[in-house]
Amino acid sequence: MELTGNLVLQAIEMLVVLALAPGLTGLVRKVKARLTRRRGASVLQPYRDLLRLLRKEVVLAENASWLFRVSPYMIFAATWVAAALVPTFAIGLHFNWTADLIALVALLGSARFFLALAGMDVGTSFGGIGSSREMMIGALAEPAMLLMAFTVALVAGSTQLSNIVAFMASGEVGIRVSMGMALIALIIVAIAENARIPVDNPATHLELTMVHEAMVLEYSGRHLAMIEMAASLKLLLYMALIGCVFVPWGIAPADAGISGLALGAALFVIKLAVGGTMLAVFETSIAKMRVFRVPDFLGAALMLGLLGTLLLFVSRSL
Amino acid sequence: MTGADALAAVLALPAGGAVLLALLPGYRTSAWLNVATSFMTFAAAAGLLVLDRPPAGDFLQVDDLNIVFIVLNTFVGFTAAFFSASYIGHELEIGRVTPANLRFYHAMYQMMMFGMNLALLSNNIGLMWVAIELATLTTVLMVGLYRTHEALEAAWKYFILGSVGIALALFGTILVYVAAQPVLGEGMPSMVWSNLIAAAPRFDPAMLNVAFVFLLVGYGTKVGLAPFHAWLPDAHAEGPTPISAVLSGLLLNVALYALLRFKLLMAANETAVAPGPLMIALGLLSLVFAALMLYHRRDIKRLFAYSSIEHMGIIVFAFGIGGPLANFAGLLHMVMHSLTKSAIFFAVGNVTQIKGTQKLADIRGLTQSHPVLGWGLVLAVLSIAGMPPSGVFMSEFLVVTTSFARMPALALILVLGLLLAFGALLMRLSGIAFGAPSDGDRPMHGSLAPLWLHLALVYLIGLHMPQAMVSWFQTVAAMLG
Amino acid sequence: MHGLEFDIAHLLAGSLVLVSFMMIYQDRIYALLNTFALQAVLLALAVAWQAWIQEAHHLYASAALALVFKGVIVPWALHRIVQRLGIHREVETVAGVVPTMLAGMGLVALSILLMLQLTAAAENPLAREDLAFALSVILLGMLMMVTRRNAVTQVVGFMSLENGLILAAAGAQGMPLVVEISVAFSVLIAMIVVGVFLFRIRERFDSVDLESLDEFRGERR
Amino acid sequence: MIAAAAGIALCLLALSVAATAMRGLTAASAAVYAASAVFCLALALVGIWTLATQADASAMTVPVGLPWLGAHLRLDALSAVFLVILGTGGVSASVFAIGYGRHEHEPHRVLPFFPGFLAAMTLVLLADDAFTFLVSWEVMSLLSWALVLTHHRDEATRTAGYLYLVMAGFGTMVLLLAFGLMAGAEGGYDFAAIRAVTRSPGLAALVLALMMVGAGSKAGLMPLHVWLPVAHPAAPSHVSALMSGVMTKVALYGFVRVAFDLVGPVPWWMSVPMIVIGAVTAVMGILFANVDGDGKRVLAYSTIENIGVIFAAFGLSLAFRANGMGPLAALALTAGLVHAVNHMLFKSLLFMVAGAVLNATGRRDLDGLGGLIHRMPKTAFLALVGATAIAALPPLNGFVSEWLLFQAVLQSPQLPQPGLQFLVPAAGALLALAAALAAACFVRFYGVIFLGRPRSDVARNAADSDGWSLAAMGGLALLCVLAGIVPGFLIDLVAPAVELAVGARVPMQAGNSWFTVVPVAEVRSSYSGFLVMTFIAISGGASAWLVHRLASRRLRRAPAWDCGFPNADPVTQYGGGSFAQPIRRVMAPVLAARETVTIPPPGDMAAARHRARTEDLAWTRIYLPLVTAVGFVARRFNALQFLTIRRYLGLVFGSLILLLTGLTIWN
Repeated sequence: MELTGNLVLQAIEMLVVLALAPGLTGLVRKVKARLTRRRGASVLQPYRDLLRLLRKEVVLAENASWLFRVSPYMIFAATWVAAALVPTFAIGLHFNWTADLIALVALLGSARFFLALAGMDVGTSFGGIGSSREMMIGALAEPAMLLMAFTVALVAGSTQLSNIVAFMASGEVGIRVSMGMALIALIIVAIAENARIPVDNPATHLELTMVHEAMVLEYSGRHLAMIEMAASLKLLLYMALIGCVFVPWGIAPADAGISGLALGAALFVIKLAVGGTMLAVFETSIAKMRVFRVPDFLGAALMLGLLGTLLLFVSRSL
Repeated sequence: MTGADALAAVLALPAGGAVLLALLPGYRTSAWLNVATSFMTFAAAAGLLVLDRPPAGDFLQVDDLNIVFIVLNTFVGFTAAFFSASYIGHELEIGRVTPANLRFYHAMYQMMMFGMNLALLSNNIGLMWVAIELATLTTVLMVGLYRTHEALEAAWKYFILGSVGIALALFGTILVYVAAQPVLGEGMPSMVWSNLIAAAPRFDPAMLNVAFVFLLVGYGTKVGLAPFHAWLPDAHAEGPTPISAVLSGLLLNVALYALLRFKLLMAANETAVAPGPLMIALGLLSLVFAALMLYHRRDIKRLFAYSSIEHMGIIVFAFGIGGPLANFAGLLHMVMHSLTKSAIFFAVGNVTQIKGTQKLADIRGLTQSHPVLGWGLVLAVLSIAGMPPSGVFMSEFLVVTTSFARMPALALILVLGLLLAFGALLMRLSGIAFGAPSDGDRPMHGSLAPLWLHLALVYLIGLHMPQAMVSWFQTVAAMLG
Repeated sequence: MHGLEFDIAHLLAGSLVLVSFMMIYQDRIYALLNTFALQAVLLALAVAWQAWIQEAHHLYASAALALVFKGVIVPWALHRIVQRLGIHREVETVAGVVPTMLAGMGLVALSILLMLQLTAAAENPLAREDLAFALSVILLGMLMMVTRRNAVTQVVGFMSLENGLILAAAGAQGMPLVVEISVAFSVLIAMIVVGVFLFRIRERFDSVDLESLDEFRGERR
Repeated sequence: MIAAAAGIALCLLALSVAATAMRGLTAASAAVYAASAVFCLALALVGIWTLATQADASAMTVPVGLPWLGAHLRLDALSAVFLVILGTGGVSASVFAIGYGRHEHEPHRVLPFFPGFLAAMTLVLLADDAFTFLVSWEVMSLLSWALVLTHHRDEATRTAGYLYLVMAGFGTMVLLLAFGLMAGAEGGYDFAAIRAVTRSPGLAALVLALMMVGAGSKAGLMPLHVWLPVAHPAAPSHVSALMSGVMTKVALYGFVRVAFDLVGPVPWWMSVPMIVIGAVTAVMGILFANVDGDGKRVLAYSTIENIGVIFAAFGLSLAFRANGMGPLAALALTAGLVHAVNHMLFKSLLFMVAGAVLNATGRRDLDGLGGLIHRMPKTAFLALVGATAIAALPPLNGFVSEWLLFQAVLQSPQLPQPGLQFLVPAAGALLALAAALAAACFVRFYGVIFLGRPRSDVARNAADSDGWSLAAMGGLALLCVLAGIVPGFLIDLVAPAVELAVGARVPMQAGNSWFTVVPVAEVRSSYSGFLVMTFIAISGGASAWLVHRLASRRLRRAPAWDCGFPNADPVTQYGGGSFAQPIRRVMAPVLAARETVTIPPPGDMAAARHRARTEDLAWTRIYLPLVTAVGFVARRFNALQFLTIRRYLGLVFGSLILLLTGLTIWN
């Protein structure tokens, strides 16, 4: 019985993140538009886009293989499972122990792996550009992310996100330099991973500067919808991750009742909104950098992550 | 048949054979007579193993140390003669030798065997010296057999350097006598091994020291230790290949045997300079030097001649280190080197006949064109390079492990030398044995049986040494101190 | 041992060393050959003296051999070779005569030092002194071999070396096989001389200079 | 059990001899490989049985080898783990070769050596004295060398073989020194005797350093790796699979045996070089894999990476053990051993894939392939499994071992030494970088070979592999998946070996719900590959079903879009070189990457050329100078061959004078 309840709760959480994700993307776009004195599309526009895409037929390149057709679902599934693993508004979910922070990073890696493969499948030059750059960015972002995970895990004594959140929420941590560095590292990684300015521009179709868009150039219809959905989910995942680790207040503890859950959910939505707005502000206030400046940017994240880990020992041994 | 008979036979058979062969015309008969004589000599030597040993006399003796050498010597003498019988006819056909040359060659072969057997069996430092000189002079004549510029030059070089070596060894021998004479009295007793060894502790150590230096340089020249080695590569390269096999496989051992005998003498006298460090130094020098020389060789026989220098270096090093394990390893290495190196020369003889050249660059793809010969050569070279499961690996294993535990710095030099040699040999091997074969091969005449027989022995001993051989080696190793 | 006997032996051995120096000093081949003949004669005398004082009659044979073979036949043969082959009459040296002489002094000093250290042999000073002189002759002979370019000179150097050996062997009290050894060496020398001659005849080298004989050295072809 | 294992090794040796005799028989190939497969299966079963029953070590002595010692053989849990690796790798390689071997032009250059190679590796694992160990070790090198030289007509292959054997010889020499040091001057070569000696920490460290060089050169640690990327690819692919998948593990076994069993307590600071070298090896190896243009060489470089990872795990384990932290040492060692098993699985699989591609197209260079997913769909699918596994992506097996290793790294704060506290996370960062680069590498590998459009006619006309090859690859792929979703079995399997090595083990995993792995405690970390797999399958399947059911399932084929100007020439695709460009640029300093662009002058119609080159700094900075130095010295010495007789006499004379002078002074 408890299992059923847990399963239901887990399912609800998964559906919630799924439902919220396009909205977050829409919000960011909306705020960006407003900041640049445009009216912008509605916050709900991504939902409409997705529905439209889902209904349209797929135009498949002639030499696309089965991998090209399977990948969108793989990417979507991997991202969704990863997103579900992040405690959004509640911890202590039954399947939280399925995977930890490290596995989460790796799951996102799986999604990226298949996306990059799909980018190469049709055999166009743009797909290759996108894939190769994406993998280079990923190769630097992933270790930075892991180092961030190390810092957090070392502080919390666990890599299990539920436990981390519980620990962070307990307020034992205080303010630590290491955590600050980890936060900056995570934000940099999040920007890079979600193909945001200054690393990539989600809105551009200027061939030589795009990364993510270049990979999905050949996709259309429902396939594109799945990939867009996955992208939105990923953005939400990072927001949620930053939220739950660094701003853990309000997340419903393991034994919370309905009200606690509702409070958690409400706070979660607010966190997302704040995060999305901040992202939009950041994006509008900065210019995109050259592709080969990106490694420096990510290298900074890597350094910060490492420094965060090392400083932890210093502060501990002092 | 008693041991004394066997002893007499080991000496008389080659001596008689030499006379007979000098008289017999017709190379085919003499070739097989040569084989037969060598085989009977080997049989007699093997008889020495099982029969009661005759007591040591003033001139001859059989003991644990020299029986190792004599059996090995006659065995390789036999296989080399067998190989020669199948090989030398072709040399006549292509006009490298004349029938008269061949008559001379066969007679000299037995003469040389006589010289070496005598040197090994002698119980007398003077007799040993005479015998080694005899063996040297006969091989000089064999090296010059082809009468080409190169062969004559090689023979001349061998002759001159060998003569100087002989002279120095004689001076050393005289000094040993002078050292012994106050203790053992005048005349023959002071030249007899068994007396010398027994009385060595009472000899004048300073005199022994000087003597040993001369003996080391003198017989060291014969062993081919650097820097006294100069005759060796050319003599191996320019002479008939069976003789190269005998030179590397046997003559070097005989000189080494002489050196070992004197080492024993030195070791018996506590106040004399320890021979070990000198031998270690010369051994390492030879090893590293020869290993470096291997790299720029263009002639296949000269390549393996330098490898002989390298291995003599290892053996001398092992004996220089001393101790039961290292001595065991030295003996084993010596036996394995004789067998393997002569096997290599048997293979090389065939290769040069097939390809009509000794130039390494012109020999390619042997495993492709002649698999049995080619793989035989590969196995032999791998064995000489110290790869298991050949016996060479076992001895190198023992030398390296024991010496590293005792003298790390020296062992490092040893390992460096081994690696250098390994690299050079393998570089050549991959050129000779692999790749697309070169064209224009001539038919093969030489027998492959001796090659594979030696290989089988080398690998069998590497896998499983007969207990008799082990205890025998252990006795000798203990004797060597 | 009587003082006189000792002194004469000493004198003869010492004069062998002196003649060795004289050989190094020579710059003409004929003169060198003559000096060598002189050394052989002195050797014969020394060996004969040893035969007499040791009462070892077989040594007379060695003495005779030295006198006839090395004192007469070989110098004569080498004379003929030099004439027949038209070899340079001058001795070609590597380092000049004076430096070679100085090096020779060093060698003699070395051998005397070495032999004087032999303590136990003190009861038999003759052997000790004899060995010191013999070693000097040997080393000087070798020095000659390595500092003279001409083949004939080198042969002479080798024979001088061998003279030292015979001297040592004869001086060693009651050493057996001395005659056999001197015979063996004579054979060796004969072979060398014949070899020099044969190379000239068969291979038409321009000179018997060993340097040109080395034209085919090793792998250089 | 030891008798069974030794018996199988003997059978394999006999098979080698039989194979030599069967030269020229058409059925020889299939027969030999089938027999090898059976024997290897038996080996794996022996290993599994030993581990599963936690049987005591069994030993025997055979009267061969060193006469007074004999060949000591012993089978304990540690050997058994590697026996399982060897057996599994051997079975798959043999089965693969039943099909693959048909295409071999000169089977007599493979067949006699293949079973012997397996036997030699078995004997290395079973050896219980230094001599047997080293003989087997060297025979293993020797036979694999012969196998590398199968296609000996190729100049590059000969060079590879030469380099390989020289490095192997070097490694063995260093091992000789290490064992010499352990055995002592008296020659206690028996492992039992070696174990019984107590050594000073310095001596133990020296032994370990020598082992690192000796075994490391065989395993492919930087900077001793240079032979590996040339030798492994040169061999026939099933042999490459064995060399990369199994032989490197046997090398690691040698190290583990000495470091954790024979040498005794090791000071903690010896773990520092191990961790550093392991991590650097991992990163450098995968960087080279990322820029290399030859498919099999990419795999070989990736082997170097994985060896680095495993080695770093061993180093970490040693650090924990030196501080008396048994359970943590067990965790790190488990990570290393599980990764060794995993690497055998996916690397063998990928080498077989490369072999299948080589057979189908005759090409190894990435830029000559492409689009094979259409022509070789089955192989392509299996290759995808392998690529995902090796890229350390969940839910496959590569991730499990990386995850375990990261868990061990996260325990580093418990180490008392500040140096290690700093070092381990930094090394962890490098390992993370390596893992991420591995993903990039295998996107490139898979994408360029299997995806896109064919770049050559041979690729256009390729056909899928035969049934045997597919069966072997399929089996490995299945094992990759199984080891990924139920890793607990693997962890429990290696536990006896871990216990033997460090005296502790990670908790039993068998009872955990949902096949979850809990290496330390549930509160710290847990991972369930099974659930991840299930979730992905359910959510992916459900979403696909829903989309097809509720939205649209229409599909139309059309020319590729490519931003409106598609180019029909396959050359315009991203190839191996262009895909590597971002990483080559970013990592230019460590790769010594140089790009040159030649643009013809205006008016000239010639094509502009772009050349990108990378070089292995270990090769150019260490090996080439060494080779040059040896060449120089050898050339100098070579003058000594051409002196005149007089000068040679001078040498003799000089030495004599030197010795006499020395004697005078000594007296």
